[in-house]
Amino acid sequence: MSSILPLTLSNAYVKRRGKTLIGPIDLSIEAAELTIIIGPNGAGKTTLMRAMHGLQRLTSGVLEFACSIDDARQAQAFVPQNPIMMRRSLRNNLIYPLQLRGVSKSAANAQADDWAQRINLRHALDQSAPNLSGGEKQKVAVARALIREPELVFLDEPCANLDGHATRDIETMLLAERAARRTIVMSTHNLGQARRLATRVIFMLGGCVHETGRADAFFDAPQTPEAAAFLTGDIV
Amino acid sequence: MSSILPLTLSNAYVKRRGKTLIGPIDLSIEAAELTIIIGPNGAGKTTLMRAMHGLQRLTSGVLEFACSIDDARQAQAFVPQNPIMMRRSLRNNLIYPLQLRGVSKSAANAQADDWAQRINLRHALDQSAPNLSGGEKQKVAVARALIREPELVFLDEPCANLDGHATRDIETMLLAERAARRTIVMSTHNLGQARRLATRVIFMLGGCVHETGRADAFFDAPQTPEAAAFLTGDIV
Amino acid sequence: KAETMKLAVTTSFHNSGLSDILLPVIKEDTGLDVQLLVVGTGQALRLGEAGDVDAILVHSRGAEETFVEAGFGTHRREIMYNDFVLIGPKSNPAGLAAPDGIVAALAQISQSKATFVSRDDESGTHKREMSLWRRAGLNPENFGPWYNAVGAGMGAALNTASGLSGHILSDRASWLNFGNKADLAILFEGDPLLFNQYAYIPINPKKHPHVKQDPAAQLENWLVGDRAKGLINAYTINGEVLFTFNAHP
Amino acid sequence: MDNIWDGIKAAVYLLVTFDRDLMEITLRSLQVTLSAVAISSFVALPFGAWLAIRRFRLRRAAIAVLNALMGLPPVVVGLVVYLLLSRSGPFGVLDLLFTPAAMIIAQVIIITPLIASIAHQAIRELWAEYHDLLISMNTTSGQRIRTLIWDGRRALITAALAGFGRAIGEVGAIMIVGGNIDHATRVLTTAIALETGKGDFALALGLGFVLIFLSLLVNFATHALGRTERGKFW
Amino acid sequence: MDNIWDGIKAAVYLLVTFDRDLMEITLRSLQVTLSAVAISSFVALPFGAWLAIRRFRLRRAAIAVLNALMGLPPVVVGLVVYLLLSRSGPFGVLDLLFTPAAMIIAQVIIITPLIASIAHQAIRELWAEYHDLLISMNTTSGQRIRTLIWDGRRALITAALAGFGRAIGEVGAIMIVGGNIDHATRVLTTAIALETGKGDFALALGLGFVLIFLSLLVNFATHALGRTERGKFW
Ligand SMILES: Nc1ncnc2c1ncn2[C@@H]1O[C@H](COP(=O)(O)OP(=O)(O)OP(=O)(O)O)[C@@H](O)[C@H]1O
Ligand SMILES: Nc1ncnc2c1ncn2[C@@H]1O[C@H](COP(=O)(O)OP(=O)(O)OP(=O)(O)O)[C@@H](O)[C@H]1O
Ligand SMILES: [Mg+2]
Ligand SMILES: [Mg+2]
Repeated sequence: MSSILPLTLSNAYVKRRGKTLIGPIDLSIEAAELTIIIGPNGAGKTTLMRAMHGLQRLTSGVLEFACSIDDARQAQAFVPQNPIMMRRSLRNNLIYPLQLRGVSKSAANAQADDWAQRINLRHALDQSAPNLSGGEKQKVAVARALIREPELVFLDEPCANLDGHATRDIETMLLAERAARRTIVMSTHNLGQARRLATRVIFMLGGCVHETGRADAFFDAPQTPEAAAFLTGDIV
Repeated sequence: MSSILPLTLSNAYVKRRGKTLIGPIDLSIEAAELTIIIGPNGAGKTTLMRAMHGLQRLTSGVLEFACSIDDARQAQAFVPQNPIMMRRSLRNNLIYPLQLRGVSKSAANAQADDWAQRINLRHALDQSAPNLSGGEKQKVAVARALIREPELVFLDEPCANLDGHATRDIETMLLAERAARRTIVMSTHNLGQARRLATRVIFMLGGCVHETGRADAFFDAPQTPEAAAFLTGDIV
Repeated sequence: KAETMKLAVTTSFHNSGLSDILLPVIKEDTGLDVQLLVVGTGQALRLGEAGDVDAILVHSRGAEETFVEAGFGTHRREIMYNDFVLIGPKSNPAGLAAPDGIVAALAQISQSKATFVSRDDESGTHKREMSLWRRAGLNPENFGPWYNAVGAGMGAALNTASGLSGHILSDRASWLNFGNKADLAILFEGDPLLFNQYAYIPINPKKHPHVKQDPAAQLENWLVGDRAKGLINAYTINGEVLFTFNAHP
Repeated sequence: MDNIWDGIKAAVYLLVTFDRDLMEITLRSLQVTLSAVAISSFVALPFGAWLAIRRFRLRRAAIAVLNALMGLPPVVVGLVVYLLLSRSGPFGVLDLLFTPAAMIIAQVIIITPLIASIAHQAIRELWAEYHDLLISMNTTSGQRIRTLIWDGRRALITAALAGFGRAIGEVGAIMIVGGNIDHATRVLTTAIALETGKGDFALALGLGFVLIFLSLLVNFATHALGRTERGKFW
Repeated sequence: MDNIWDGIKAAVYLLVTFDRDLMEITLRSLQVTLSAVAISSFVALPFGAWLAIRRFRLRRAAIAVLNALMGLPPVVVGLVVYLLLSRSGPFGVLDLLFTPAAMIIAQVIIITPLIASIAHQAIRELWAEYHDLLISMNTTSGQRIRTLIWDGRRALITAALAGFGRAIGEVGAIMIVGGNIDHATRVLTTAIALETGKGDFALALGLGFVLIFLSLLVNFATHALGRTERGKFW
C-alpha cells in the first residue's frame, strides 16, 4: 500500500461569516512524523486539525494527499478535544469502527477486549459510554481511533483530562505508533509532553502558522520572539 | 451574612444501579480553604464534587451546611469538567446568572464586559458561545461561575484545556478569591498547579477519600504509599 | 342588524341546491339570516332536542311525529316533496324494467346479487329503503356481500356507489346535483312508494325558552307562502323539476 | 387524473379571481387555526417543558397518556365539545355552539397533546444538555422552563407547525361544533367535505390545493422569520 | 353531561360484553393503523434522518414543504386516493378501492410527513452530537442514517406514536376510500362518525372511549417495550 502522505495545505483559509478562523496556511505533513501543534487558546489549532482531517471545509485554498481524497479519508482517524461518546456501551463504542468495515462480531469483540485492557477499562466494557468519567472518555476516544490502525491520526489535546499515569500510558502508545512509522498530528497545552513526543512542532498564533520546525531546534532556540514568550508561559 | 460553611458529608454514598461510585465518605470543607481534589481517572472526583454541590443525590448519608440547604444552594457555583455553553452569545451566557437574580440589564452588561476583559475574550462577546474554542469555553465557564460572587465554588479541572498563560490567569484569579476568603474546591490532574494553589488536599482512590491533609504536609510527606506513588506518576 | 336563526336541514335538501335559491330571497323578504346546519336526519333531530337550533327541516315522517309527540317541536308542517330514484350502472346488469314497480325492482337486484349500496345511517332515505325491502319480503341482514351497508351521508354513499358501480336509492335532488356520476344513471323512478315529504318543525319554546320563536314562525309563514311556492316549483336542474310545493297555507 | 387536473385548474381559477367566498373561508380557516395554535402553544410548550424537567412517580404513565391523547379522535372531541356547549349542556348559556370560538376550543383540545408531546421530546434533549448548569444555578422551575423554551425555540417551531398542520386540515370536530354554516363557520376543510359530498371533486380538490398552498405559505413564513435553518450546523 | 356519562356506560358495556361487531371493527382499526404506521416509519424515519444529514441548496425549502405536508387535509388525500384507485383511475385495475389496503394507502400519505418531520427534528439534535464522529469515520450515508436511527430510537418512538395517534383517529380520508362498508372497511372512527350522524351520541361516545382506551393500551405497551424512560437522565 502506498502512503497517503505527504498531506499539503496551500494558501488555505477557513472563514465563518466573514471572520477568518485560520489562514493563510501553507503546510505539509510528512509520513512517520509526530507533529505537535501548540499555541494559545483560540489560536486555531482545533480548526486546523479539523480542516486537515476533512471535518471542516476550506473556504479557499487546497488540501492534497498523495492519494485520492477518498482513500485518504479511509486511512485516518481523529480524536476530538471533547470526546464524543455514542449512546451505547463502551464495548459497542470500541467495535463501532470495526463494524463499519465489516469485521466479524467475534474478531471485533476480541479487539475491543484487547484495547480496553490497554486503556485500563476492561472492567467497564459493558458500562454506558456517556456515563464514563471525563478522563475515561478521553481514553476511549483514543482507543476507538487507534483500533482502526489508521495511517494518520489527529489527536486534539488527548491528555487534557488524564491523570499522570494515564498520560504516560497514552504517550507510550503514541511513541509505539511513531516507532511503527505511523503519522501523528497532535495538539497539546502541555509543553513537557510536547518536548517528550514531538519530532516536529507547529506553533500557531492568531490563525496562522507562526513558526514551525524540528522539535529539538524549536524548543532549544525558537526563531520568533512570540514563540519564545509562549514557551516561557508569557502572554503572546 | 453568616457563612454557609462548613460543609459536612457523613457516611455518604452515591450508587448507580447497584454500583458504588463513591462512598463511604466523611469529609468537611471549612470556610476560606482552597481544597484541591486529586486522584486517578475514575476515582470519583467529579462525582464527589457534584454530590457536594447538589447535582447528584446521595444514595445514603448526610450532606449538611451551616445554614439551610436552600440558602447554601444560592451561595455556591460549579464549573463542570466539560463546560456547558448555553446556545446564546458569549455575553448572554455571562449575564444569564445575573438575570436570574434580577440584576438590571445595564449593570449586568457592565459586569459581563468586565469579566470578558479578565478572561481575555472581550472581542468575542457577541460570538455564539457553543462555537468558542475548547479553552475559551472553559474560561467562560469559570467567569460565569465567579460573576455571581459565590461564597463557595467548585471547579472540576478548570484548566485542562488552557494554555500556559490562561492557566496562570485563572490561578491568579483563584488566589485572589482565596485571599478574599472565598472557599474553593477544585479538582486537577496538574500536580504543579495543585502545589501552587492548595491549602488542603483530598486524595481520592476507588471512590473513597484515601488521604487528606494540609497541602504542604501532604506534598512533602504523603502518609500512604498510594498517595506517594500517585505523586510520582506511578500506577496506584 | 338582521335577525339570525338556525335551521337544521338534511344533506339531501342542501345538496339539491334549493337552499342557495331560497335563502337570499328569505333574507330579502323577511330580513331573516337563516343559518343552515347540514347534518344527518338523526343528528338534526338531536340538535332540535337539545335546543341548539330553532327549527328543523327533515324528511322522515315517523321520527318527526315522535319528535313532536315528545314535545320537542310545536308542530309539523309539510312544505314540499320530491321523490327517490333508484340509481344503478347504465348497463343495467340486473335487467330492471320500469313497469314492475320499485318493490319488484329491488327483489330483482337481490336475486341477481347485483351490487347495492345502502346508506345504513337511519336517515330518511335509509328508512325508506328499509321499508321497501320489507315490502319485498326481504331482510337486508341476510344479504350477502353484494349488499354494502356503508354508513354514510347521501353524497358519500353516492361516491361509494359510483366507485363500486352499484345500485343505490337516492333522492332525486341529491342525484341531479351530484357531480361524480361516472357510469351511473337513474334505472327506476316514478313509483308512488318513492314519494318523499319534507316537513318543517319549529322547536318548542316550552322546552327551550331561548329558541327564537318569532323568526321560526316568520320563516314558516314564508315557506308556506306564494313566494316560496313559486321558487320551489320553478327550481329545475337540467330541465328536471326537483321539488313540488304541497304546503297547506 | 383528469379530476386532479381539473382541481388544479379550479384552484388557480379561485386564486386568480380572488373569489370573495374563498377569501372569506380561507381567512376564517387561518383565524381559527392560528388562534388554536397560539392558545395550545401557550399551554403545551410550558407543559412539555415541565414534563421534561420534573421527576415524579407517575411520569412514565403521564407521558404515555399524553402520547395516547395525540390519538384523540376528532369526531369524539367534537362530540364532547358539542355536548358541553350545547344549550342543554353545562356551558350552554355561553351560546358558543356553532361559532368560531367553539371551533377553536375543539382544535385546542385536539392539538394540545400533539404540541406538548413533541415539545417534551425536543426539550428533553436540551434539558439533558442544560441539566447541570440550570440545577447548579439554583434556578426555579419557572426559570428553567423559560430558559429551555427560549433556547429550544427552533425545535419547538416544529411542534407548533405540527399542531398547525393537524388543525388546519382537521374537519371531523369542527364540522360538529361549528356546523359548517355559510358565512359564519364555514372553513376550508368543511367546504371541501361539503363539495365532496356533492360529488364536485374538482372544486373540492381546488379548495384542497388552496389549503395546501396556505400551509406552505405559513411554513415558509415561519421558517423565514425563525431562521430555523441557520446556525451551528446549518 | 348525561350523554357523556351514557357514553362511558356504553363503552363499558361494549367492552365487558365482548361485543362481536366491536371486536371486529377494533381489530380492523388496529390492523389498518399499525400497517400504516409500520410502512410510514419505514419510509419516514430514514427520510427524516437523510434530511438531517444532507446539506443541499433547497434544504430549507424541503423542510418547509415537509412541515407543510403535515397539514395535508385528510379529505383531500382521501379524494386523490379515491380518484387514483377508482375504476376509471390509473390504478383502477388493482381493484383496491373500498378495501383496507386503500385505507392504509391513504393513512400512509397522511402520516408520513408527520413522522418524517418529527424524526428529522429529533435526529438533527443527535446528528449535531455525532457529526464529527461519523464524518471522521468516513461513514457512508446509509451507515450514518442507520446509526442515527438506532441511537435515536427513543426519540423516534414519539414520532411513530404521533403518527399512530393521527392515523387511529383519522376519519375523513378513510371514509372516502374505505367507504365505511359494514364487515369490510368499517373501523372505529367511521363507526363513530356514523353513529354521530344517526344522532346516537351515546354509542358514538362509547366507541370513542374504546378508541381512546386502545390508544392508551398501544402507548403503554410501546413504553413498556421501549423502556423509553430509563437511561441517562431518567
Ligand atoms: N463558527 C465559528 N464562528 C466564529 N468563530 C469561531 C467559530 N468556530 C471557532 N471560532 C473561533 O475561532 C478561533 C479558533 O478556534 P479553535 O477551536 O481552532 O482554537 P484552538 O486553537 O483549538 O483553541 P483551544 O486551545 O482553546 O482549544 C477561536 O477564537 C474561536 O472562538
Ligand atoms: N451513571 C453511572 N453509571 C455507572 N458508572 C458511573 C456512572 N457515572 C459515573 N460512573 C463511574 O464512576 C466512576 C467515577 O467517575 P467520576 O466522573 O467521578 O471520576 P473522576 O474522578 O472525575 O475521573 P476523571 O479524572 O477521569 O474525571 C467512573 O469510573 C465512572 O465510570
Ligand atoms: Mg482546540
Ligand atoms: Mg472528573
